[in-house]
Amino acid sequence: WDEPLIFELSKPGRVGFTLPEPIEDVEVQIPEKLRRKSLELPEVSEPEVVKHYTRLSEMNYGVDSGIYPLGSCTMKYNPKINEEFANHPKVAFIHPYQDQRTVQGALQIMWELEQWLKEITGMDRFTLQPAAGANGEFTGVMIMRAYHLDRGETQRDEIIVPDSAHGTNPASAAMAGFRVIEIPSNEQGMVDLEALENAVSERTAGIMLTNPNTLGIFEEDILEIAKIVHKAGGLLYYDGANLNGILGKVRPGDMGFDIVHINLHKTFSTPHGGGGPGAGPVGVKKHLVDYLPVPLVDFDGEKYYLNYDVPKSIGKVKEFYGNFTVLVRALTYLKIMGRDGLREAAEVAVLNANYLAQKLKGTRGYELPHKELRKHEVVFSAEPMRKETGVKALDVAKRLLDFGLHAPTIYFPLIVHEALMIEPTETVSKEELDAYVEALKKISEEAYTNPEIVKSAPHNTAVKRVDDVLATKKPIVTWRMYKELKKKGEVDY
Amino acid sequence: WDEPLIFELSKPGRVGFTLPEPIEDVEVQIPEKLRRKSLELPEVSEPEVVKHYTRLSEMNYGVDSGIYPLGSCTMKYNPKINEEFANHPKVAFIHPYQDQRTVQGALQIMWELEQWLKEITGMDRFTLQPAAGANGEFTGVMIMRAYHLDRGETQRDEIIVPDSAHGTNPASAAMAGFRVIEIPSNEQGMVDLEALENAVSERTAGIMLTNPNTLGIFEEDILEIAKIVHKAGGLLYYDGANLNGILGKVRPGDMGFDIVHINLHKTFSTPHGGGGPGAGPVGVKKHLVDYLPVPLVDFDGEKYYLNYDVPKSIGKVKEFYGNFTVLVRALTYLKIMGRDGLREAAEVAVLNANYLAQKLKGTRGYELPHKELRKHEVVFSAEPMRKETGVKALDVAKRLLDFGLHAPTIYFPLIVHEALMIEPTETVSKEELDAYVEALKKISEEAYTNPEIVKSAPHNTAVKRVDDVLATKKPIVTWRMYKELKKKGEVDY
Amino acid sequence: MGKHYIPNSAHKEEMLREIGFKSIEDLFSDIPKGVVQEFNLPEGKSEYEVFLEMNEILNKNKTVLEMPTFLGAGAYFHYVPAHVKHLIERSEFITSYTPYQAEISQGMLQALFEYQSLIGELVGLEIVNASMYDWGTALGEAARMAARVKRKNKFVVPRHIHPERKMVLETFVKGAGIEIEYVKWNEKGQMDLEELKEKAKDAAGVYVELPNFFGIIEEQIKEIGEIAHENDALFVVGVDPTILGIVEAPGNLGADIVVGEASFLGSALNFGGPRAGIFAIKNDKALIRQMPGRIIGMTKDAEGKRAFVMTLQTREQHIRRAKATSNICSNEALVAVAAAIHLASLGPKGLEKLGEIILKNTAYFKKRLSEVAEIPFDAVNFKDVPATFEIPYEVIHEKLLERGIHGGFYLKPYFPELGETALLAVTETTRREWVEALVKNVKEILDEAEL
Amino acid sequence: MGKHYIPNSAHKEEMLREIGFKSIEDLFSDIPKGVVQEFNLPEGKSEYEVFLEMNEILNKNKTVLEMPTFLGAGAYFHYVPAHVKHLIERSEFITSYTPYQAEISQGMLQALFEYQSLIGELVGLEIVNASMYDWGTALGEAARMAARVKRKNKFVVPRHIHPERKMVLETFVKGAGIEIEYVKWNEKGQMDLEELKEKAKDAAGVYVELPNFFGIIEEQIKEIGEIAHENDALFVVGVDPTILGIVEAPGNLGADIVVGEASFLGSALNFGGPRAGIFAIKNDKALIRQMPGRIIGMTKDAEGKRAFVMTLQTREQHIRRAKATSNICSNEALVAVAAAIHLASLGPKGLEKLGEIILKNTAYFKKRLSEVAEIPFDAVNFKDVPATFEIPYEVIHEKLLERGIHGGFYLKPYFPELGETALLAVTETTRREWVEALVKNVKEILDEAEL
Repeated sequence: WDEPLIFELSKPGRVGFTLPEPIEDVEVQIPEKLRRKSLELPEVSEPEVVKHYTRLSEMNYGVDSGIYPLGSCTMKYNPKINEEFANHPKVAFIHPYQDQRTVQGALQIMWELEQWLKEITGMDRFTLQPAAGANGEFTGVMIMRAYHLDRGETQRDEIIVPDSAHGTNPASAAMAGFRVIEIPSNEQGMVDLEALENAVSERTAGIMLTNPNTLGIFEEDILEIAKIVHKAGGLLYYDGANLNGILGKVRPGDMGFDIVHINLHKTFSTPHGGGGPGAGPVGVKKHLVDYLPVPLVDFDGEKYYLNYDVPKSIGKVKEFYGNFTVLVRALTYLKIMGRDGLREAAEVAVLNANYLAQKLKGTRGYELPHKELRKHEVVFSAEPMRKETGVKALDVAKRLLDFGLHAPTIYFPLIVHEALMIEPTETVSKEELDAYVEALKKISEEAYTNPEIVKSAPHNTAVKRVDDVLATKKPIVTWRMYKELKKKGEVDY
Repeated sequence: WDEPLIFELSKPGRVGFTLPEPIEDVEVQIPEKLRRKSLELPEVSEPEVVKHYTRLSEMNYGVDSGIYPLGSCTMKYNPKINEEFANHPKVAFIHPYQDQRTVQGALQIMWELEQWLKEITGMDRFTLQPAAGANGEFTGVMIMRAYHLDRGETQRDEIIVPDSAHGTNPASAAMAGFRVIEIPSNEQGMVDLEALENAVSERTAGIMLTNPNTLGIFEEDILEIAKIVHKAGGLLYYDGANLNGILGKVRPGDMGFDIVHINLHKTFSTPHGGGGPGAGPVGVKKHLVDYLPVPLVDFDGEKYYLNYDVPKSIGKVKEFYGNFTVLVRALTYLKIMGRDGLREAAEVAVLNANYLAQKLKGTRGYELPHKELRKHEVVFSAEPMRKETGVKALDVAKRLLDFGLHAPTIYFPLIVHEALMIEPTETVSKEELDAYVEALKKISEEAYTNPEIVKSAPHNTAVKRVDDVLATKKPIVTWRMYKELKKKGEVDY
Repeated sequence: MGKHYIPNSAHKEEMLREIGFKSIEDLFSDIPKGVVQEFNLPEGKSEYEVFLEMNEILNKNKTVLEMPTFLGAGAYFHYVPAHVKHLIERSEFITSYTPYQAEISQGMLQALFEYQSLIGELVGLEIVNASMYDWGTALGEAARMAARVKRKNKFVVPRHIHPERKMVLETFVKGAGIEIEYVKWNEKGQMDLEELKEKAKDAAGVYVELPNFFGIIEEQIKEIGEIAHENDALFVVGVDPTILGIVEAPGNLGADIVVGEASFLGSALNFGGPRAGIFAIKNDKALIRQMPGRIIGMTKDAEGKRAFVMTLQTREQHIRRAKATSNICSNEALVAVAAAIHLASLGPKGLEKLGEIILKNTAYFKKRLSEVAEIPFDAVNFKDVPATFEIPYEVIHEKLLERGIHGGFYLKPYFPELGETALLAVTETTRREWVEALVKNVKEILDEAEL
Repeated sequence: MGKHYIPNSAHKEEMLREIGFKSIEDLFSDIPKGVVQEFNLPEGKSEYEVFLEMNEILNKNKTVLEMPTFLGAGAYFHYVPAHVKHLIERSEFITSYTPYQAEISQGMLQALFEYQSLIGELVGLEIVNASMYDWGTALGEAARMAARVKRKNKFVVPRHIHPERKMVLETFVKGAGIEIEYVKWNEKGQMDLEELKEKAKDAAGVYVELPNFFGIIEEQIKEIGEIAHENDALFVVGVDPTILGIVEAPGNLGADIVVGEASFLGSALNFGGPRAGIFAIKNDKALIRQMPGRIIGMTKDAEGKRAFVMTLQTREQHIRRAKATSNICSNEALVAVAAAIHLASLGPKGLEKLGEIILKNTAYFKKRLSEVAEIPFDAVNFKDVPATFEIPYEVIHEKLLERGIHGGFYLKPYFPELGETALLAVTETTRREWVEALVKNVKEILDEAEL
């Protein structure tokens, strides 16, 4: 249905708030020149606000709505018990600057979470501060930077990134002032060792890798890669986006990585919130502990405390101590899962991905490039379909929506044409996997018999295919821009 | 969409639970003859359970979905702050038999709520025990019974009920062993005083009245009615279903009522929960206090306590102390509304009903019988429409669903043919009222031009018109009945 | 003062004008003048102020999470998984009403049908209603129903019925002229069959609880049912559903009607309410016509698609009015749905395991209790265990409370012949430390008393 | 161990067989053998056990509801209406991800568009992104953006910038070779314009906070902006949105970029996170191209109906990779939506009233504080008030805490020249009794110290 903008629901005089009175009606004035002249916010009552956002929510697809196999995003089920603690009064109503004796529970949660993460990744110390994966990457490369500078190796200004990497990897490296050296993948979909050998030099600060990589393929040569980079004096950075595929099976630290970030909102099931808040804790090996952001959380055997004594710290990458409510959720999840549960999650996540891969493989129009054995996700190419019928990966994605299913990630990784990147996670059932494969097969059939229905998809959604070209050509990003354009008669929507 | 039954989602081996281990693995056996042989519950995982019931919820219309003008049900907005306390750990985790020193907060809530209800209704004492309006009615008539028996008036075995009364009124009276005497309404839609005079006698135990009555009309002769009944030795029972229309304006106690029940889930905005839990506290005047159910909640100036010392008590009408979480919600609401807010609620509820009545009046096919001035609700008759087009109140109701609107109560009160009983409440906006009137006008137009579209409605809902005759003819009320019939080939759905 | 809940509060003048009224008072001109009075109530407050106020009040409660508590006696601390609460708080469920408009209420209707179905499996009967207020009122309705069906006015129950239920039952049958007869217990704390045989004559119904009020699993359920049936009485079994993963379905033991408490699944203690009464009967036309309460049925829609709807409504008060089977209208739908979600999550293995854990915890607890008290009955207990102490139980209770432990339910006021006996209970939530603390402290209290 | 979250846990054999694998280990055969180790982690626990455990841990926290607390300094105890929390916890919102598939994500897209629109109105600028991580990172990105736009590498900020934001800013600019210059404060605790004029030369951007870290409303915002513009620098204003009901929109005071903290609306304290950074800019093509973060735009669908979609994505890292405006990908969408819902509920009157209450409470608080401390600056404060005490503040803090009161934020470690000064704060949630208790207790502590 059509839901108006909250501004369009406004009627002067309505109120949606209650506020206590001031303690005393003290006379106090904002300087005249700073006084607010006008404020055009909507005037709506609470029932209207609730109905409006309830309806909007019903126009949104979440993990609780059905399968959500967005590759590299690990959209697993978000247990409700986690929410109970994230919303607990003992979490909501504590101030970050409280005397540490009054927030021992909060500090214990952070400390305990760090112990779990250390053991899971094989790292020696963690900061929980980064707000997201990319914020963690930035933290990681800043640590690389500080490390090399500290050792006087000021010439190390290059970071190597495979061409299959997440876009945030090169962006983060660049943000920290590094030059990005991209190296190609081999035909197996893994890092090309020769290219790597050629890329490393005394200018190499490090390499950023995802393993399993964005094709869902485990970098079998990881020990060799580590040796090459370390020998050249560089550091290995592990992008934890795909950690779910090896959880409890093998540890980045044991593979030779020096720095790791973890997306708690992916691997440890905290909800994605429509794009955030997430959390991207960063772990390092011993030799890098001194560069971590402040504060760290320590335990002296009796009490937990914030440790600001990190002499070579890169400083802070975010205010306070990270997205605390996300940390609470992740710890709750870890305690319930335990060692056995984490391994089970990885095993079934990988089983589900391979099951889906094998079931879909051979379907006309979809191609499974690179190595067959996948971890938690699989990337198909719809390139044959595009060539033969004109139906693109985008069309396939949109058509899936008509089946009440969420589309996979598309057009990523860049090295696969017309990529369909599918990550079912361990929390979907066999029946859901079968239904997904069925839908993709049905779409293939349609593409070869009635391609128009796919190209014009979706048909059964709240809105039909959305014109994103128009959105870029004529940007309207706020109500005030819209009003202006509407007044000028420049928009008819 | 179609959502399978939870049984149909079952796959052997799946688990949706976690449980702690027993304290010790003690050997203990259920006697062989009592041991469970088989148990056919579904086997589903937690993500499946969550998705299933999330989807079911999305196939349900609630107050947060839009206008819900079910007459006599007072479907007002349910403030979310009330939920916060209803779900508070200090509410959830207290046992009803705890030492009263450890539940002073709970008892204070009950005591405070009683004070509010007393002042709002003009009664002297309340029991909060009844679980619903009908449970309250039963309490009330049992109190009448006890009162008369106590006074030796054993012949008082009749209760008078107007023909416009809620069906629960006669049912409750009958349950308590009374004979029900129905009296007709006059053409104004109010109690016919002459009929009442004729009905009362030395056998009269009392009268059950709703005021404003189910037509939304205030019984103007209420003082006269009270005089007649009291003079005959009977008691006046106030059915509080429609209290929202006079809240803060006038009190049942001041009109002469001896007993009152209140539907907290109607008047005081606690959610209806798909049919319950509600709460139906019963208030009485001084002369009836001794008959209230046990326990009462008392306050000795220092502590709150449960008072079981009610010598002539009718006993208990429900286990423990009532639907406590509902009481918590109602008190929260009352504290926020206050005297001024309650009156404002009644005023706007009445304004909204009259606004709708006046806006719809004169529309072809709908008739506004009886007095014009209404309180919180208005009853139209679609009798002209039925006669002229064959479109019935039921069809109008179903067609409203196509507009995304909830239907009014239909075919009640019984004294109005093809009744459409509309109660908007104070929590809907003018725009919503206008849209509702527009929809009803549109339906009228359709009825006279294209009646089939109305008769075959709804068209835009998850399921089309549901066959309730078949449901009665071939009752299937559990999975095991369904399986059996399915096996026999007797059902194709 | 709540204007934020009332959108048109700001538009009264405008709306009055549109419909030709001058003032709000015009709308209330039909109220007799002398009657209107000022209301002596506080003014409204902001949400934040009420938030503080309610928190302050609630903080006066001490919860079972804050002190080891051994209370049962009809209300038990079970753990409710978070997803159950989350789902029933979905506004589409909680803010909806009785699903009168089936086409836009399929969610609640199907959820209630599933509740009925799950309970049907549990109790082994085919007809289940969508809930009564609680176990006690369900029992009251069962007694009334038995009397209607059998046209007799005696209903037989054990003396060791739960006191709350006893009181509710008595109130419910008063108006119908039904007489309640009580049967004593035997040395095993179970119903005395000899006395039952005597009293079952002319009975409309015979009732037994599983487990009984002493927490004891009555062994002779089947035999009791046979006695009922021999006397042409309906056999009514009251059951705690959490036992039904390990104990045979009452329907398979001869029950004609099963009542019980659905809120033991899916609901918190909540100071005793809301609850939801189970009410299930045999698939027998004569019984169905007399069954109280709302029932959801499966049917199809105009296009032949499966759909759900309220059914068999002709038994109800909005059609039969004074002749309805019962006056019940609002029920406890959401509590029933919570029970259904919890049950579905448990599944057969979970419910069996839950039963096993409680059985074992109870046995362990009984063993430990026997170190400090005498256990009056030799039988298998589930949750509740009666224990008789050497000193007045009130002393023990008082001293335990001082030490931050809450004891059990004192039986003497209800069954004086049991002496200083209290009913103490455990469930799957009970921790070893709690039991240790109880036993240790009772020992100390007894030792002190001896000095 | 979490099997209840993993439906196919029970079907591994069956599925492996179907796809021709023998065992789960086959699926992991690509992991180099020597690397695999045992994980030294606890086994999984039941939800109930974890419930008890987490409760026990959390109970070690003492909340601002349990002790009057006068901490502000960048995190404030505001009351969040219950419906805001309820709505963002709707699973369709909270469990969704970045709205890549616009057609089934219109709800989140529109909610974020509304967030952008509401912030646009508040700050008086037309382009707003869908949130940064927090105020500090938004400031870091603003400094980087200013340097990109102006191709200069100096960014000027007040010395009295919030210490958290200062640290974040410094880390964010390090890699870009941007130099931060600090401007001292004057006797009114506001930016010294003379020094600013000096330092603004060659600056890419000039930054000021409203209110500033001392809680003071900087009076010369416009003048600072003019100095920035005279030096061809971007004028960046950092703002607490709760002041904007009473203080002019920064966009109308000359700001080119506005950053700030959206979580002051709609979010609880949460020990400092999650938060959400406001980032808004003038409608200027050159700026838009350099703006970091995700933006939601309005457009239409294939049938011409209004629809929403992520837009201007070519600035982002998944297309421009190493040349992206920023690496930000996940943002703080849900926190932004909470802020939007809270703002929409407040409306113009509510936000103005909120500002007024805080302004008055702060003035009252300052008056009361002045009974026991010296207020170093004569200016109008909002929330935070610096107060200088006669004895070491640490002593006061310690003794207050013993009495169940939590004092303010000690400034000496950051600004030694201020001596024994602490920043104490109030908001609309502060109660008169709390202030009374603070003043009374500080008096007593001072009296004791004198003895």
